[in-house]
Amino acid sequence: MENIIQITKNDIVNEGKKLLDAGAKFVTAVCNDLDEKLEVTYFFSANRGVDLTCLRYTVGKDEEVPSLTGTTLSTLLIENEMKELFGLKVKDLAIDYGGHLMLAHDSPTTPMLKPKKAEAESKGEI
Amino acid sequence: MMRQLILLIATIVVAPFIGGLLFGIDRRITARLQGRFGPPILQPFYDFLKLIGKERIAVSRLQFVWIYAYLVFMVGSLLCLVFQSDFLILVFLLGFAGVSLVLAGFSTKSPYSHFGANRELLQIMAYEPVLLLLAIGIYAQNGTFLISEIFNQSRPLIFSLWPLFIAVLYVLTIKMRKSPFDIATSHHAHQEIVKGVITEFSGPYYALYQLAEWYEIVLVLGIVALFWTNPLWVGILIALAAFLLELLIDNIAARMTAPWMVRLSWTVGLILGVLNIAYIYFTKGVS
Amino acid sequence: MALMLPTILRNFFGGPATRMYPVQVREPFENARGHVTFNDDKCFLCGLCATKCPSEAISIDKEKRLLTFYPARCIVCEVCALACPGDAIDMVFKWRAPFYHKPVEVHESRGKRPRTPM
Amino acid sequence: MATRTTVPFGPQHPVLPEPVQLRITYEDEKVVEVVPVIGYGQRGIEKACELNEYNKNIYLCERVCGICSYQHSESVVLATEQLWPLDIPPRTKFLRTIWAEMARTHSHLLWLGLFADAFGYESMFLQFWRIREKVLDILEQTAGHRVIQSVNVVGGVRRDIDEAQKKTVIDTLNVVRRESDDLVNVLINDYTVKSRTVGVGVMTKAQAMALGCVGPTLRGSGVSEDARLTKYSAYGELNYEPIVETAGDCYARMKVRARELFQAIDLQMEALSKLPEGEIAIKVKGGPPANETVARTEAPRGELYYYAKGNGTRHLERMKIRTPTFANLPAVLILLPGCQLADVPVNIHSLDPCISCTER
Repeated sequence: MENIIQITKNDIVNEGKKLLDAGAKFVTAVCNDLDEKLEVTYFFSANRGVDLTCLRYTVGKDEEVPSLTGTTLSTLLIENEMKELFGLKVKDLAIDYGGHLMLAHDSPTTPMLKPKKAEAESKGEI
Repeated sequence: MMRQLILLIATIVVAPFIGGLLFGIDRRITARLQGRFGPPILQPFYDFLKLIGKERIAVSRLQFVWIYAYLVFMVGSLLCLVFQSDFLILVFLLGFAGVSLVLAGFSTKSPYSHFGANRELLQIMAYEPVLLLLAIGIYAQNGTFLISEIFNQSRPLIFSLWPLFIAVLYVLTIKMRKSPFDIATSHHAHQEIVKGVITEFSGPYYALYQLAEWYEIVLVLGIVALFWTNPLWVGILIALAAFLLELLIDNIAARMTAPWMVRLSWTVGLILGVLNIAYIYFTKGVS
Repeated sequence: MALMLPTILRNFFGGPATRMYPVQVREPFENARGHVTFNDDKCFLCGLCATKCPSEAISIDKEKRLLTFYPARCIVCEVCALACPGDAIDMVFKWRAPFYHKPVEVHESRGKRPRTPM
Repeated sequence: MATRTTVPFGPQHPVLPEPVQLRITYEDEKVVEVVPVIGYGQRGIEKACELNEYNKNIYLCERVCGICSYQHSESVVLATEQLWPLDIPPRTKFLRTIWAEMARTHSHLLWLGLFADAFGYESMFLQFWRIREKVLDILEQTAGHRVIQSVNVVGGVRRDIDEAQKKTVIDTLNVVRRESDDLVNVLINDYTVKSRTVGVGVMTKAQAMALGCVGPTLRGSGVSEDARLTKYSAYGELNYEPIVETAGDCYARMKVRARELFQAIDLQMEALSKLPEGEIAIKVKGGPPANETVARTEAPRGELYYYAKGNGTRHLERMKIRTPTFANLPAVLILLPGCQLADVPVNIHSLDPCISCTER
């Protein structure tokens, strides 16, 4: 995969805005569970959708991250989804579904985290 | 007197059979126009019998009062036609029936029912003036509102009232709940308001509503047939042709919006009616 | 509005395009995938179908020489039929009644593993 | 006078056979506010993709969506192949393109019918679906099934199109083109259709870009963007240019899809005539290497993004599916407020929503 730009979590709003102002379109965001940390990648497409640019940052699991919804509403659903499925702590969402966009009231929380990770966490707590 | 009693009972018993059969034919022809087989012609009766046997659940007590009212007014209106009494009374009874249906819609809490009732009101607003103008047209022509006088005239009404006949065809479309005017409720208005004014009707009450619809179709086609009463079979043929025309129109038009319907009915329908009556008075005044 | 008129008139006089279904049944196409059937005489319980099945509709008990098939789980993907080395699985296109209870088919395999390696 | 009514539009509603809830607040019959609520159909397919072997993902991901199922299987196969990357035979690429366009044909016919139904044109709805049956028939003849084709595997395809089938396909497509030509002509020029769709639900180019819309929704607003421009499968060798309408209303979105229908038929014809000889599949051993990739295909509803990450085993580390409706759903927020109740279904259908695939 080409065009991965590593940034820090605080730059995401500025960098994203820069890309959007240059005529790019937000595509989606992907969250990956690296054992200790979460890796978040924002995809933007430009040049009639042919070129793909990725903004990637890595954060700890309990760190808060800024939201792009202040800049563009198109990230609304995916940021809510990442918040629910991975427990990514996104702050300042334009519409916060409160963890019930995808999940119901009695669903498991953060189901997309890797199981071995969850085990390790529970062992650490004991 | 005896003859009248027989006629009364015959009307009440026979009219729903004709109406149900017409609905069956309607479904069959519509299916064929769309390239399907369609249900058996007697399907409306099967539906009716099944609905009658269902559990009685009224969403509100008032609802079934209004549904009975709708049925009774509709039968009364039809009797007006069969006994050749006053056309004006017929129109007002039909209006009462319509309002009863609206109130039945309003008597439940469902928002779809309310939207449907609102639209039904708009429909009444759209077709009632045309029917009133027809009454005035008949009066202008014959000097009386009595339907029996129409039968006494040898010259069919359609010759002098043809613009009103076109307007009445609009009414027929609205009353048959066909595209482009199937806005308040129809067999398939599900996209916007589910079933509209009859969303909350169920079981035997829905069956009563269907019964009233059967009376209604006979009544409305009867009004169309009034345009050629001597001999009556020509009028009936005209009515059946109008019925088939509605089926065609239903299949070549999308559903329009309520404001569009009111606009069309008030401009074209009313202008045609008013010009028609003005012309009659004008020619009568001169002669 | 009149633009639609030729089409619906053609429909009216041309007869329905639909079929009277239970009376008239269309023959399945030659290439169409159908329901899975097992030939117990050929099956030698190699287990390839069970490992490749995406919906875990087949389970194999090698000791009792049993193959258990759960038709309600089957997604008719043809993977097992293609994977089978002994030609013991066929796809037969035949109408099947809807299930009221989830059935379980148990097959006793009698096939012999061929000497020559596959 | 103006009374406010909040109507829950769904999740069980005869308009949309899809589990989406739109909490619409009406003032009389005018929409003033709308909140989309999804999540009624979340099936955890992304998670299941991590637990499955990569071969089995194809059959799982095909079931993300019932209508664009072909593009889902194509994307998941492309994503997995790009992890190695594998060298796919040219005939396979062409076959995949043919089936993809066939799936687009049937999806667009379905949508045109549903859209006609949205403004109450039942006879038109049935006519479009009647034509669609023919497309489904050729899909069944060539790929083995009407809707869930299950024809892709990692490394190739499972079925070939021989000369006899080629002839059937071409004959059927000619019939489909002729019959849809009549109907699309009605749809485009009919007075009642025009009065229900022209100027309804206008979305400007800037709004569409800002909301991240994809597919015909975006192209109806005048943006020439299409995943087929990335030349995946055989699109690089076909004569392809996206179809664009500039008005941005429901009528424009309908026209985009109507024209794409004929374009899809043309593309199939072209691909069938250029179909090269050769293998249709290659053998694949082992699991995809530790690598990450994005596969982008153009589903009938818009661009489909598959992000895949391998780890050297037969199980994928992560699979992310972004479906077209997921990107198009925020458009509801600007399309609906201010429109009439009668236009709500028209507006919603003009996006071609597929909620179950949105939630995966």
